[in-house]
Amino acid sequence: MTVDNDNASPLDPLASPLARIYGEPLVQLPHDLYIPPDAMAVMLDAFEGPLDLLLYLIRKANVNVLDIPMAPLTDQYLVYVEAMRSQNLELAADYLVMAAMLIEIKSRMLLPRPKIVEGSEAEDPRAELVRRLIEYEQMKRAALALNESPQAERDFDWVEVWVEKDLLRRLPEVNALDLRSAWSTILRQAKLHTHHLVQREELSVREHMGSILRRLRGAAGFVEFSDLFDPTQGASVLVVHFLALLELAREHLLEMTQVEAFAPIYLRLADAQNEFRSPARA
Amino acid sequence: MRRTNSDPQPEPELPVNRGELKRVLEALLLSAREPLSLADLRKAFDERVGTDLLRSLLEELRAEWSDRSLELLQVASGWRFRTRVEFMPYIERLNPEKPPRYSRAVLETLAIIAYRQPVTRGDIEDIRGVTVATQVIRVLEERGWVDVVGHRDTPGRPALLATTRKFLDDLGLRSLSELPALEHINPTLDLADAQ
Amino acid sequence: MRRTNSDPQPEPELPVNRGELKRVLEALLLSAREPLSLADLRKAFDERVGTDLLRSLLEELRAEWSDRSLELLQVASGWRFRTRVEFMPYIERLNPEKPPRYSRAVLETLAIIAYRQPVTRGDIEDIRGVTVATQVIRVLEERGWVDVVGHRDTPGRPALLATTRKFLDDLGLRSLSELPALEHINPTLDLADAQ
Repeated sequence: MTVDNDNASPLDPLASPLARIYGEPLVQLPHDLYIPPDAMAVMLDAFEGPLDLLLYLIRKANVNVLDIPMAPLTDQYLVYVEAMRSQNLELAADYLVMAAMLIEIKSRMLLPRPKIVEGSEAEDPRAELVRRLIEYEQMKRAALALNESPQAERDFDWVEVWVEKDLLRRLPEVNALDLRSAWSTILRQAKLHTHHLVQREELSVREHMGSILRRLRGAAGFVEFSDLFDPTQGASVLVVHFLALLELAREHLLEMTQVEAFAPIYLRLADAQNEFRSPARA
Repeated sequence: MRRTNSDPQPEPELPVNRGELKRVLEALLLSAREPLSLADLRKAFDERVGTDLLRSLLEELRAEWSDRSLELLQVASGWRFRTRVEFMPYIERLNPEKPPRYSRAVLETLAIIAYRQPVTRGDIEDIRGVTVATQVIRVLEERGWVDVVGHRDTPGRPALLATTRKFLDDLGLRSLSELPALEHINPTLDLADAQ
Repeated sequence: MRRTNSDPQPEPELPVNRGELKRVLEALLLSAREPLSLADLRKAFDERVGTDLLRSLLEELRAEWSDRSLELLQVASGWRFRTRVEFMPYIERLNPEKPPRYSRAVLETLAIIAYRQPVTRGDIEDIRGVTVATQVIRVLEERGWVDVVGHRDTPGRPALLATTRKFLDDLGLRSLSELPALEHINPTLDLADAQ
């Protein structure tokens, strides 16, 4: 059984010659029965199957598809099929099935019609063939129309302009819980014990430690103790702030000086001498 | 308005006037890999632009491009820019790859699937009167134009084929109802007419 | 003219004026997936347009697009359109990508600085038990989340690191006390233990 030939020539919407032989359009089949082997091969390719061949024959004879003269059509069809066979071309079984169908219809046409049942017509033996021919013709034309519609890639390109994602630098997102879980990982890894851990309150202290260091650094010299406190923030904040100062002192991060008892206390960064020019030299 | 890298999820200001909104729409549509639906576009504007406004802006944008190198097209899955047909010969010279051109077998099979869907391979063979090669259907499946949408409940449970959204998109259609109308077949198929 | 016989497209007329030529150039550049060199563009015009003319048309086209949604860029391998950066946030909303993640080293370092500040790099190394790459701290400094608040008065005078206000802002915290409490609570503040 042969199958559709995917390499067959595309539909030509302007003219549909039966075939092209050496570039020349073949619009009519030769009338004598001799068909050159090359031509027959091309012809077989040109038809999409028995229905296509039949449609061609019917058109050529310019007959009404609803009143097909079965005898001449069948004869002509068989001539072509025989010609294809004689050229040793691999003939699709579909062509032979159609031949059998045509012969059957032709013979039924010769038989007397059965008695007409009241109110209805006896079915024409050609009805099924006609239905198929019309449906195939319709789809064949639809294929032509589809092929004429503009198609992506063939008749137009979609537009997809370059978007440089790197222009928009994406930064990792971190949330507070990520930090806690990172901390837990550190603990597991280091097998640290519970007394290494920090409680919520300490964070306030540590935050104040940072802010005091920033403040002192910004001042680039001594700051008076009382200036570091903002009484409007309330007692608990003041206490935390004080704890932060003590902690900084304990860690030797700041230097406290008091000339005498009850004199003002001054603070500066422990590394201020190295870090900053002294005010005197400024 | 170069963005800095310090802000991971910037909240863009919503454009304030139609002109600016259209520029954003244009940027979105020109750089999209797929047609964009109204829902997609609303998402791009953080749901802060209504469908009616979008539709009227799209129509204005289409009109603005009507005499330019691209056309804004509404297809089955949304809106997309495409090059005008008359520029294809220039574009083709740059592409060594030939665009797909289909054989009659492929086109007739496609037409039957498009107009008679869902159909089995057997249905297609009945209409065409020939065996349909596996390759023919594969060509259409690989193009993404046809896929299996189910199985008919008959012996062998044959696959039911239908056309895809991409088929409509690639043919510039919004729905199957926009397919070329089927021709009425004149019973007298005279030769002059047919050729 | 080097067109092959099999080419089904008709020979396009060469556009006659600059305006038409620019529309063709625009169509070519908008539909190309890669930058197009002057040689590519000449090929698209079947070598019938000179390089100088192309160059001046491209400059005109660039100027025409200067206040629109795309920009025409000349890159190493040729010319291409690119979506302007200010439209990227809208495009991002259509295809949200998963944000990148910081490495474990960065996250752990940040956690140590956040919970134990102020700390030196040596403190961080002691707690993590591994060397801390300069790059890790630089990432956090560049993000503006960590800075040096002083130096410890020990040999080498190591920098003391602490988190910044921007860190709190970016994490949506009002103060460090809003960081999640650690599971185990120790009432005494004993930094020495941790080191």
